[in-house]
Amino acid sequence: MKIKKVLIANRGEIAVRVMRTCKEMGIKTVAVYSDVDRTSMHVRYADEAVHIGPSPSNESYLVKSKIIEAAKRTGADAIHPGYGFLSENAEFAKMVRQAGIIFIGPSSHAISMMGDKIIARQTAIKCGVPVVPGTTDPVSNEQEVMRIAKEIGFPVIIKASAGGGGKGMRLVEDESQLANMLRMAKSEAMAAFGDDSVYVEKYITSPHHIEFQVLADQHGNVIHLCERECSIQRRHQKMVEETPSPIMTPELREEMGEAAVRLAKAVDYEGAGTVEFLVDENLNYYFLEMNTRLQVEHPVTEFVIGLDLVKEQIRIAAGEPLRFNQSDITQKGHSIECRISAEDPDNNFMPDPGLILHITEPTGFGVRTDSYVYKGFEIPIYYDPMIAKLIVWGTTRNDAIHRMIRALDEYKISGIKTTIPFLEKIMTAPDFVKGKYDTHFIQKNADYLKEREKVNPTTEDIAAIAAFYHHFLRVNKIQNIYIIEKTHDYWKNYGRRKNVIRI
Amino acid sequence: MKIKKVLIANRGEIAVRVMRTCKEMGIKTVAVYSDVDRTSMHVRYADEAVHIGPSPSNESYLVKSKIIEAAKRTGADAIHPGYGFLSENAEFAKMVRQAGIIFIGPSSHAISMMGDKIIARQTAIKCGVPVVPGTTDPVSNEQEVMRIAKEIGFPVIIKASAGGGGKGMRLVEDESQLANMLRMAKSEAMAAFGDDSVYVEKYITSPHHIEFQVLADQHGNVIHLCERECSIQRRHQKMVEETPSPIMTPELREEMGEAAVRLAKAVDYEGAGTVEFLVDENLNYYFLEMNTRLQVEHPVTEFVIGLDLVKEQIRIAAGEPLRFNQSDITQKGHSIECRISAEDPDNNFMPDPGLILHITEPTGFGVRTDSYVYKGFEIPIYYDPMIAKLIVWGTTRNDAIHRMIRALDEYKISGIKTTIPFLEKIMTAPDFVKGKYDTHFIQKNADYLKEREKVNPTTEDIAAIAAFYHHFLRVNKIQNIYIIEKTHDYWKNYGRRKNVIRI
Amino acid sequence: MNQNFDIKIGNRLAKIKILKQDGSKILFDVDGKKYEVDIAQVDAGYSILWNQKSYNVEILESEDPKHMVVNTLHNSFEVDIVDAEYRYLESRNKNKEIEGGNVISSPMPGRVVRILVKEGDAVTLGQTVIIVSAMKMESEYKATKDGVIKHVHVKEGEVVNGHQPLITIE
Amino acid sequence: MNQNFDIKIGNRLAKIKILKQDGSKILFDVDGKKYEVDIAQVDAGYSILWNQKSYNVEILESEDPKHMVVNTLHNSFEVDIVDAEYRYLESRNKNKEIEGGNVISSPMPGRVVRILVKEGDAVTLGQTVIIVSAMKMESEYKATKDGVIKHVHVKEGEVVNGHQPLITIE
Repeated sequence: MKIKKVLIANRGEIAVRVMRTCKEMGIKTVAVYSDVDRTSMHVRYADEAVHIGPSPSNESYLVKSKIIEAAKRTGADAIHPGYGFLSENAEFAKMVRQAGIIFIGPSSHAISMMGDKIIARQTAIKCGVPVVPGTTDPVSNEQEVMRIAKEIGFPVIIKASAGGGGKGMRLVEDESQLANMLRMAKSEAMAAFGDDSVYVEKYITSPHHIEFQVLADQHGNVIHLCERECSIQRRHQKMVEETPSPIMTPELREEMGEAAVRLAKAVDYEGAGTVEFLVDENLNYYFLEMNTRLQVEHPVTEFVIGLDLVKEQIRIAAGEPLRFNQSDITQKGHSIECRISAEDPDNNFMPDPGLILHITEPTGFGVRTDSYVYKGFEIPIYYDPMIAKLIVWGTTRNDAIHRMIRALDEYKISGIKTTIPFLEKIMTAPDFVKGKYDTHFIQKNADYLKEREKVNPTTEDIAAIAAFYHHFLRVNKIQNIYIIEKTHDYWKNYGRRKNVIRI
Repeated sequence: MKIKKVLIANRGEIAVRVMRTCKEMGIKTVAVYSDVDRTSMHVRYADEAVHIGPSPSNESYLVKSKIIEAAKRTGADAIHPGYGFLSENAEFAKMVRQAGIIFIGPSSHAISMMGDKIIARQTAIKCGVPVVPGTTDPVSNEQEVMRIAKEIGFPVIIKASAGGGGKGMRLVEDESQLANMLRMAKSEAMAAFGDDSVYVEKYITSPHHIEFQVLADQHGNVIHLCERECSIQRRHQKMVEETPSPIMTPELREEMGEAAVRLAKAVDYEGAGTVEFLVDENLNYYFLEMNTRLQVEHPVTEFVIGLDLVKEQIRIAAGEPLRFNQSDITQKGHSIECRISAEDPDNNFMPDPGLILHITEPTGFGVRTDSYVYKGFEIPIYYDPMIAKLIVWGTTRNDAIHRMIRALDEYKISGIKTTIPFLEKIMTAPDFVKGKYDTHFIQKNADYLKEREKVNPTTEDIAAIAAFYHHFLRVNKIQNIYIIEKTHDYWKNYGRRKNVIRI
Repeated sequence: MNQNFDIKIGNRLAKIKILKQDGSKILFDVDGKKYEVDIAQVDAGYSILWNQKSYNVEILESEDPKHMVVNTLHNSFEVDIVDAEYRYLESRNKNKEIEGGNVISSPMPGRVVRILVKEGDAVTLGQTVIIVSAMKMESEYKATKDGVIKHVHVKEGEVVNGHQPLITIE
Repeated sequence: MNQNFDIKIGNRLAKIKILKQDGSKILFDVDGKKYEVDIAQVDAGYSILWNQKSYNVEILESEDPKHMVVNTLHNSFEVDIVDAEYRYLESRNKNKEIEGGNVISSPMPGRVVRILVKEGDAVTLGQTVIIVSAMKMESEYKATKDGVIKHVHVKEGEVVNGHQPLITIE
């Protein structure tokens, strides 16, 4: 079925990004927007726009019926959910399809299965994809815990079944500590939750978060598009992603890629999806979860593999078979993404929504920005603080890092605080440059990342001179005078700037 | 030798583009500028800037001694000439080297040889690179002309030796026309130049302008980076370039690439260079000339081959060997470049310098802009009208074309006329879309390219409404009022836009 | 609220009225056709939603507040505000319009490369009198009628604006 | 020419004078150090050449003309214009400064999620009194001292600005 009009059930950079591809495919686009998003870029970029309610997302972007109603009203034949919001909501996918509209994503069955951690884990085990070894059922007996721990190998972690927030959690490095640690964990669990049952899991000492992109069509063809390394995280939020992963080997890539494809096949997956793994320092990998939607970090794959993932999503949703076999997929060069957020990295990443006074985006070879803010736009307080993604490509990893630093330097967003200075520090951190990092990177490098270049006294003097001169021109009413020539010439009417100064 | 500081002997987009790579390599940059370029982007982007004279280029950018003096004064250890200006001036290259400064480019010997059409042609012949068959020495005798014409095969073209401007030029399609045409050519030549000697050359009916990029290091290694198709030209000025060429075959690519490498080797070439060929409809190719510098259209090669050409130039100039063998060079996807000029395509491409009132550059996957203008910048009247290059990449040629249309649509430059609407028409012209075009494309499609979308009456009404409302707000002094809260919050000081309207 | 003016867009005179307003939702009448739009100011213009369609309209003001350029996605419109003052000026100018044709000017800014005549010279229609260069392109300007050079307004090497008088022929 | 004001940049008070000017070339004295610069206005600030070095300085004006933010490549400076008026206001404010610490506010804009106290409630130092959310992140604000809630300035669900008073404790 040919898709002629797509409603994008999202906002921000991802809505604009999806619309760009639609435009390139000759497909009309429909935006939906909440009160505060009336002048948001996705509304301005779309061919059509439908208001769907008040600013809080649970009254607008999360209201399934309003979105489906908007699709019907505008005659959209498909809905693209983006990421976040309703993108992994099985019921929404079902409602969309029941309304006779194409949902650009997998079946609600696949969404549900992968959305349930236990079913997902069981499915992975069933199709031979390794999971983090351990028990999911509670154990309480010391002998049993010892048996399991020996089976999966030390170090292990004991977690309270009823737990959360680190309470009743104990790391056990070898056999001798076990009895003692188990006792402490159980008593802490009892005190905190009134339940002393615990479970045991292998402790991954130096974990990498590595994910595989898969593409699956409606005809049973599934391929993977290699990995993304996503270990640079702050409070489980990814900040920087890259591909290839610095620790990947061709053999491991093939093995993990095949595992990802097996899992996708097991749930009759359709569309673009991501299988997330933990990888330890010995390159053992363990299935973590599957994201049944487009990821924020998909552009690094696009750069290195050379495919527009949104285009492939739309083609698949329209019933077309994949254009590529696994053997057609090759990697070229290296790509890194930095997520730029309206947060103050020097003040504990406090969100900093506000009015964009001025913006300059980096351009040139190997630089891509996916953003949605513009001069004069006020970033709303209601949604995610991520305002832009900066993605670079380089012939080598080293080239890409240096290009990223150059591009971050060029990226100027005035009026709000952003994570740009923090990202620049990540790019120069020795562990990052060497490619020797795991999910503990930000914690481990906290001091380095917090450091800011000392202000050079000359730079401060120059800044003071500029401020002085600016005020001097104002108080003395010396301005850029526009010398207006009385002509019929159009551009000339705007005058020519001449700095006319008399002292 | 390590290069630490580069002076860029150029202006505009190419100066900024070279500086970006320098920055990525940790190399300091020095700009030179004429009077009118004081606030030009290359001056603002550079680490240092030196004024070199009045606005006309023959008093500034073309004055060799001033540029070398600026390099000495700032301690630059290398000069990058960009393209145009002094980039193919053998004497400049020599003077730079004599001053103990690295010239980022080939030897002055190679520049001179390739700069002389006759020597270049002889060199090509010597190393077995085909040239357009014909005589370079004058002939006047009918028998001789007939002999030559038969040898090279019809159609041939007879040109006045003293000629120019099409005078004394005659196309001869077959033997029967020869005597007559020769007589006419000779008498026209005599009347116009007082000299009736003529020469004969094969007429290439449907010529493609195809060039090969070469890279040569100081150690005798030479590789080529495949071709660029540059047949979309207006008055011998390229407007659109792409790679791969729609008419190229792998065999021809290999053969022409090898020819280009042979020629580069024959002149001990060093750095990045381009060998230009004419290719006819039967895929016969003929050497045209060699450009001993970076080309305007080098970004399409960068996208598809995956190399930063300026980086390679600088590495070569520093004496490093090439990092790649010919077998490492692979093409991925398709790239197209559009040159955006400050010209009015609806008024015979009259130059339209002026003040940039507003600018929005396209971004997103596969889009690169190399530009140098910004809001508030006044484009000078003294230099080239090209203000930006828009380069896209796509998985397929078709993807690239659609991405280019999307990006051209997003590219908004207000205050001056540009070639953007004309370029959009090129992208949709059936001959271009099919990849069936030669250097006659613009002439042949003149009517189609001139057509502009009819104004939709609704669009005109909407525009009228906006203008009406804008003036309505003004005359009634209803403005975007900034509601100022008296707080210490920084961004809040700028107020929140509220459209307060009372009727 | 003063809405007593018309919009001249290209060569068309459009009569527009605001019939009703509720916040950003406004009902316009354009030459008798009703448009209920949602209009919001953004950076250099307006975002207009009409019939669910999203339009971006850029407004470029000029030094003359009654003249602006209005850009939509693919079109550019010259717009004049037609009010009492405009009509007065227009009627006054009508009487003057005849004298043109004897002043030579260039449509774009540039630099005078060569002046081929001097004051008092007799020229014939089509004779090149001045050469102006901009962005590496030279343009020759020719006498628009037979006559005598009354005034050469510029010098060789001088930078001139678009539509600035260069030479007057009498 | 009035240049009778100083520049407070960060915590430093800089005394600046223009000693000489020739077009865009100006000789400044900054706390006794001489700077001969070439200064040109560009989009949102100035391009400054000093000692051949190229500096780009962005100036962000605020609603208060005496306050601006000045950005260089890697630094951001808060700048105040210190003139007679500034000094007067400063001396006047000094006497008032003591009373702070009893008004709770959020440093950023957001939405009031929950108010845990009402007027008249007794609170102790460190007790959470209000929760504000912005961009999916909730921040708890705590009583800054023992006392009684004098005033709750906002309501649950209300959108608040940065530094707006939320709760006053007495």
